[in-house]
Amino acid sequence: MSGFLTAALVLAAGLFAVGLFGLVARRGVLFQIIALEIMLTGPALAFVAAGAHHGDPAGQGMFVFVLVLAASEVALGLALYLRLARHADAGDSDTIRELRR
Amino acid sequence: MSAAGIFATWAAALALVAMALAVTRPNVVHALIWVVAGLLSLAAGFFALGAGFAGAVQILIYAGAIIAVFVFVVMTIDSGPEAIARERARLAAGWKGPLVLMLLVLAPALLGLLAGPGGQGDGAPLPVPARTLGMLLFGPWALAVEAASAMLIAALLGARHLARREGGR
Amino acid sequence: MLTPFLALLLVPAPAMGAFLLLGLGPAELNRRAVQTVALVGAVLPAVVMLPLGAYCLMGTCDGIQPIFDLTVGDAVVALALKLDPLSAIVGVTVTLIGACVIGYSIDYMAKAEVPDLRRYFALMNLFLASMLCMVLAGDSIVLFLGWELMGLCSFFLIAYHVTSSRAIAAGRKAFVITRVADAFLLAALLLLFLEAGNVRLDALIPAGIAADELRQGLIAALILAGALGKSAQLPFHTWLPSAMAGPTPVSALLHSATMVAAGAFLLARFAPLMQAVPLVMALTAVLGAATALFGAASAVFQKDVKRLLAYSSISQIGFMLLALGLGEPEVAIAHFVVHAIFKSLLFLSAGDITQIARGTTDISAMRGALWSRPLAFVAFAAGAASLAGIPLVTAGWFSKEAILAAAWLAGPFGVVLWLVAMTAAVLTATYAFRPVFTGLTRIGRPRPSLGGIFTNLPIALLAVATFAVAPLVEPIMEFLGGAAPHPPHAVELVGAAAPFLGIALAAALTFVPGLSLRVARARRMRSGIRIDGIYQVIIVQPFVKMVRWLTGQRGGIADPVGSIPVLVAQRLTAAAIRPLAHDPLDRGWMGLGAGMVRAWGAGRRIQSGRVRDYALALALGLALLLLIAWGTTWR
Amino acid sequence: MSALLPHIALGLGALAAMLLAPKAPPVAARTAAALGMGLAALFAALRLGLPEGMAVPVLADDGLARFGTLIASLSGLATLVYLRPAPPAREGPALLALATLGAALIAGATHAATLFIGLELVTLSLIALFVLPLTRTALEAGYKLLIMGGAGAAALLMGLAFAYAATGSLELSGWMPGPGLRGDPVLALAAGFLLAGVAFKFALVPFHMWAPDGFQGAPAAAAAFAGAASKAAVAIALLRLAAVGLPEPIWSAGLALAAAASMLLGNFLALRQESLPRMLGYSSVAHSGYLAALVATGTAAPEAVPFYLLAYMPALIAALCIAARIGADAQLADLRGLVWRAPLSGAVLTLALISLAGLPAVAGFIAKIYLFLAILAAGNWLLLAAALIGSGLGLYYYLRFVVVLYRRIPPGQDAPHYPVRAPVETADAPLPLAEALVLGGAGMLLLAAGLVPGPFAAALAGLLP
Amino acid sequence: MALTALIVLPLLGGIAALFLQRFGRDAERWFSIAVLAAALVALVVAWVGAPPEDAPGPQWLAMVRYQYAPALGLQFLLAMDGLSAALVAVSLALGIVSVIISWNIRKDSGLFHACLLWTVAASNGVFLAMDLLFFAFFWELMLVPSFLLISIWGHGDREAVALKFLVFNAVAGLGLLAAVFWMAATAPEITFDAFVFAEMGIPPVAQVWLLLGFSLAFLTKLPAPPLHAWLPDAHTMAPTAGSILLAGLLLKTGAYGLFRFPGMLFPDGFHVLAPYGLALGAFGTIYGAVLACGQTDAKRLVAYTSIAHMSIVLMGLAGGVHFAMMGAGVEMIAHAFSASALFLLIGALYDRTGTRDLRELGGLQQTAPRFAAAFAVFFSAALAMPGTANFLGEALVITGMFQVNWVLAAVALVSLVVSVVYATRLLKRIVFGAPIRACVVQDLTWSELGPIVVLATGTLLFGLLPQLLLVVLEPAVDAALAPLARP
Repeated sequence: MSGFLTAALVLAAGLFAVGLFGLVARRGVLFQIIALEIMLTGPALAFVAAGAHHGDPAGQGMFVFVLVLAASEVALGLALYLRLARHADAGDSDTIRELRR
Repeated sequence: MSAAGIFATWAAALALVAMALAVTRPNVVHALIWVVAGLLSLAAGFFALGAGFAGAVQILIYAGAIIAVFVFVVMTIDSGPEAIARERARLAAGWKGPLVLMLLVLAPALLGLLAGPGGQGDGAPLPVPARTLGMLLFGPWALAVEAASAMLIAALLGARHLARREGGR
Repeated sequence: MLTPFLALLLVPAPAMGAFLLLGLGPAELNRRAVQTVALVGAVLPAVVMLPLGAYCLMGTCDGIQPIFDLTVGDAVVALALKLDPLSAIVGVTVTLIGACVIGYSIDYMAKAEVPDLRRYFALMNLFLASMLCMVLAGDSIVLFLGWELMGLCSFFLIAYHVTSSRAIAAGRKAFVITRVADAFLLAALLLLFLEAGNVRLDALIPAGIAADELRQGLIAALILAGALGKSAQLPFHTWLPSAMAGPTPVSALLHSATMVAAGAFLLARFAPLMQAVPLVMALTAVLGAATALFGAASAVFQKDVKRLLAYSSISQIGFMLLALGLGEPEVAIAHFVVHAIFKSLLFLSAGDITQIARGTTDISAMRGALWSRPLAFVAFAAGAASLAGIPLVTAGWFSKEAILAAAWLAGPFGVVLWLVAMTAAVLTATYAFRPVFTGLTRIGRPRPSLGGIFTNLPIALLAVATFAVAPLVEPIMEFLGGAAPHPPHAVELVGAAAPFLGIALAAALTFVPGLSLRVARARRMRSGIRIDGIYQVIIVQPFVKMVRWLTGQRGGIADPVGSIPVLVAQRLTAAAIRPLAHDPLDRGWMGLGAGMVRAWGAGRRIQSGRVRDYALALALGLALLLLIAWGTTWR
Repeated sequence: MSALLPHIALGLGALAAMLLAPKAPPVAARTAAALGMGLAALFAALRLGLPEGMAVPVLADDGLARFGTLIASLSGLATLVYLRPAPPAREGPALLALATLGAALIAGATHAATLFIGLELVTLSLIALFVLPLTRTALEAGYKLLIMGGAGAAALLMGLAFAYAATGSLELSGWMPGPGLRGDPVLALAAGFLLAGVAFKFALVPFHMWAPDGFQGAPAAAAAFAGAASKAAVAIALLRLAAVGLPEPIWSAGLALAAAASMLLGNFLALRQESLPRMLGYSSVAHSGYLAALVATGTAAPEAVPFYLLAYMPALIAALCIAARIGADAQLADLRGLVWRAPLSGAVLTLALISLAGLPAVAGFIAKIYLFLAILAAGNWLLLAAALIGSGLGLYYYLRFVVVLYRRIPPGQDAPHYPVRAPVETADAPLPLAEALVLGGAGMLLLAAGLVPGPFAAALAGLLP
Repeated sequence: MALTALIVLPLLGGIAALFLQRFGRDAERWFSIAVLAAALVALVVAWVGAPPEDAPGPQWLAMVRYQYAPALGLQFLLAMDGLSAALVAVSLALGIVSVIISWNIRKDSGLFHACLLWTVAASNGVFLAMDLLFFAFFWELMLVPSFLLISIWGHGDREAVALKFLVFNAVAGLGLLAAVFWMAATAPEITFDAFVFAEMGIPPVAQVWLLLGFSLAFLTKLPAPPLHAWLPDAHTMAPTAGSILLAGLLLKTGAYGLFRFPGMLFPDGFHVLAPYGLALGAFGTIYGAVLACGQTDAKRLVAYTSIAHMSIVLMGLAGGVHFAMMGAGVEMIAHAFSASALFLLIGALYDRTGTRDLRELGGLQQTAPRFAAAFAVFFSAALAMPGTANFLGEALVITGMFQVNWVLAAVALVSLVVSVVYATRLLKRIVFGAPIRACVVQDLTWSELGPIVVLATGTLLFGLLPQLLLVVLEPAVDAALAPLARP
């Protein structure tokens, strides 16, 4: 495994972890969606770097799919955010807890 | 490590820093700007890795389209100073736990990666022309691409339903 | 196969049929019908048995009628009835006595309610059937079947007066004690069965003789114990006097003439086996002689005629056992026959006399019987004469003399027994004639009366028989394969004198006021030696105490073996639950359940509803998985 | 090409339903979706037993794929019958068809791309289905699924990417740890990430949090689909992943750990739930645990997992559909005396619950036997203890609901009307005949597989290599 | 096929009976009788049919083997030998008796009859199943209808008693379950087939533990002290039909299990544990008899006698010799008749007087002679009078005990004596004595007399013509003992 791939994978894990941090630490729905996007950039980087390492187009192919997923999630997530904001304080996801226990 | 590799690593590291800043900004707009910065850095890294198509798509769609949608949404809500202060207070109240958690997830990943058999191969990224990518996507992967479009349709249907006016038809 | 022995099956059948019809048949029957069925059921066996006996007398008397055969493992269970001299003689006796007594009952029980009458006759017939089964049995199973059913009938008949707690208690006592003896007998029979691999008596007895010494001795001792219990011999005698709580015909048939004497029959049946074990034989003789003396002595002091006769039965069967122990089963059986006749006669006539004396059976009820009930009294006197053994005319003399002779001839050991038996014989005459002399004392001016035909015919027949059988005693012994032993004439003369000495004593006791008063006071002897009390102390009371303790009536835990594990388990559960349960009453599973509910209430807080917490859990899980992943590759 | 017929039918059905949704009467979209799913089921059924191969380079065409497609389409059809959220949601049929397509893709996925896209297609469709009623609880359920689903997807992708980086292959079969790769930490990490991603879709503890909330807040039909079809598809994916042999022991150990935790926690938290859908949500967590235990122990019987699905899916669908008939978030009290008021529903619900509990005479019992035998054969005492305790707890809460079905309402009291809180009965309400067919079919299937499991087991064993 | 019907008919019949209550008066009663009669026909068909070719031994009269889920080793395996046939016949007969004597049960009579039929079905399953998973299943299933019978139609503190019954037997059943699953898991190929287990060659130490597990379940059901605490309560509080089924069927399942499996599966374990079984039986027979002497509740008294008699059965089974085993088989059948009849009589008396307290009863002889006669007949049976099947059983057991150990034989003989004490106590308090006001009752009706006659016929028939029973039992006994002879 070449050096840059290891570095890229480490950074990808970092991106993923940062996104996870955002997901756990932030209470605003919007921030959480942003954190999700950041989480997804981790695998994106990893795929592209691995593709470059293997000289294989499949890495970039998977990147495209990740991108599609990110786009879909943003679309659904933002629509949901707008809808939620009518019912609840979407700035604080902790208040959205009718379903529990 | 080749020069391209070093540059790509540098760019990705920048992206990580930008993302880290993004998740810690109390102001949504600032956060979004840092996200864009991070995405652009990543795009630069992609270019350095010889994945030109990925870099381009990243800039156009990710940093361009998706973030634009974000910004539109952000503009519909007000984020006045008190909202920012509230956000800052919330973040200040609970960032240590999540940080520890993040390190907990990261630690085994880093340990595993760094323990791995590094330094094999010539170390240089191999560029992949967009043409071979196209051959792949519209050749053997055609079904997957179709399915990805179905994914978009599903998201679209959901978003459309959610966006329906209250008490709409 | 059609043989004359097929008729054996018909002997107990009528009586059994009568029992089924009366005891278990659902149809309503009136008094006349009940009496008819009972009488037919009682007489028919005699009608069948007499020709068989005659056939036996003429032909070769050794026949088997199989009932069914089956194999259990390697063993053969072959049920059969058997006709041989022993069963023929005893069978004829039992059928005749049975017919007489049941016939007599028709008048005697005339006042009973129809359902009670039905029950009475059903049981009497069942008894007759089972006694015949036992007598005619060719195998141990039928033998034991009859043996046990007799005990069952005895219990029910003693307790015939179901409202009398005394009668019920007497019945239970009789049943329990005889059951103990039955258990011994059963053990003996099963051991023999294991030795022989067959239940036929023809196979059992040789197998028993062939068994090793220890086992042989054990079997013989167990058989003896069974016989002692059924025959109310020392030390099992206590049940018989109290069994007199039953109606008089019951006492006549079961508790004197036939069932009680079955012990003697049993020992005669197994005589070859018993004779192979000298120790047990000696024990039989000693116990027999002791019982004879003890019974006679107790009888002398009885106030109650029936109890007197009961002790007399104990004593007379003692004589039989003495003969058996001396190796003279033929003599014993001859005495069995004679005793059956005169003892049933005594009971029936005494019953007839006392019945008109308003039911009391006190000896004073006999007063003036000669005048008030002449026929019955004469019959009673005839029976008493036979019991006392008036020489030459009565059957009793011939059979008893043979026993005494056998004792005298049995060597120095026998002479001691002879002395004991002779004393008993003297006392026998004494107690036999006490009621007779009492009957001679006239009170008032009683009007002579006669009972019905059903009362008088059996009494008359039996009275005649006491004398008629006298010349037959020796032939019976010979028919059974033995010979009447004859001692020196001097000894025979002493024996002949004994009854007269006894009669004189009886006259003295009755007519000399001082003596009769002293007799009346002799409580100790009246109730027999207090073996009852000893049993009460060493067996009954501890048993009752144990039962009370085990059932928690003494303040303990009821059913401790079952309850203590439950209690321990409950305690343990409670102890385990206590830290969780606030409510001390909330024990056991409910406590566990409550703890579960609380734990659930706490546990469900995990599902807080906050997305951040969900993400937290997700991250933790991921971290754990990655840690494992890294750990598994760590070098 | 004929191997793709079911997918084509589903795709066209979804497209037609989507296009018909805005203008045409609601029944048209429903019919289009139903046609698509019905045809897909038909095609998949017809292809059972044909020679196996690859449909396209990223999609297998084998017994497992056909079986998965068949049951996904059938459960899609069943849930479609009961899909009627309160405000008319015209997108429902199309979304359901898309979700079914996703499940069919997962069932055939031999490639990272198909696996990932199938999973995400199901997830996104489910999010959209969850929020159909637009009530606050529905939105909350959808939101939770979105956030958790995103995180799960990211974890899954990380796993795929790491595996790709380590091996250079996106084929699942390419990840077989060869001599050079044994002990490769990157591949091991990939397995860890992958496990987390799949466990999320499978609702294994601690990735299960969305399930109970989703079951309670979302429309019952969507929940039924999430619990039945999507779970079946993921189970098949798990089987395929297990078959390629990802690095051990992380795979089995991690799966077994999650399975044990799911069996314990899922059953425990279900104990005294008053809400039927929520109880079923926790129970689905528990059943995921049982299934995962089956996979983790590498059961010797090839038909074990499919049979478990066959026992579990009809029971869950029937139970949730009856909950849907009663109204949103049916409570224990609403079920009182159901058997006497609505005999078919009551009887089928009884069968479903005792099958879930694993009592004899119904399919769940046989499934439980498969489970216990597999655990015993593997000698995994942790799993055995967890399965025993879990089953014991399960007995309690399932029977609690069963008993209430038979408890007559005292004469003085008002009988709750059935359906208790009637959903808005509009023109698009399906025919009661269809509902009866679904319930009756589920009941018959449970009984048949419970009483004569032999033919079923033989057929399922024949499906698999 | 006919064997399957023996289980399926009552099982489905029970479900139908649940709903038949709605169709007219007594429909469910006649229906239940019809179902049980049909099952009797099926039993006859199975019995006289050609013996199965694939049977592992000549003793099997009929067999059904259906591969249920072969990969799981699940199969539906029923096999009937003489003992099972006899016990099934008894269970069906007692089922009919229970229906007849419960004619006046009005409360939820549909469910009542369903429970009766289910109990019969489950016990038939226990008697026939040779696949141990099914055996264990029926074993546990049996508890449910019995539990309902006690807790819904019982007397007194019925819920607590029913719970006690359930807890005792369910917990004990776990021993059986654990042992069965352990064997299945260690078999070379997963299976629950008892015939396979028999050939498997289980290591001796394992045999001991497995037999302990089996015995826990069987001894509790039997019941042998100290596991018997549930029985007196359950018998006392159950409705009459419940008591009959408990005494006639449930107790027999325990004895049946001890008859069938220890020798077949665990010969080595049997040799180790048999002395303890003998000791337990010896203790139980005296203990039960002594406690019966002190009871004031008539049903409780009979319940304790059941403990005594079933302990004799235990002695016979643990003896491991031919006579004792035969005796145990006969005693099972005999006790089913006699104990059921006594419960029936006491139940009928309770219906009339509202009390079972011996101190408040008396004088039946005067007021109800038929009652008294019936009591006397079964009193004799309880005493093991010769001529009743009970005597045959006990005599055979004692014979066997003489071969094993004379002390045990002596103990059994002592219990024979004690039986007189409790039996005469029962008779003295109920039948004898002056009629007490409460006891002025109607005599037995014809519908009560019918069952009584059936039970009495059974008791006396097998007592007087024992070959009817012995011929049937012998092959089963031989087969059960054959593995024990192996060194």
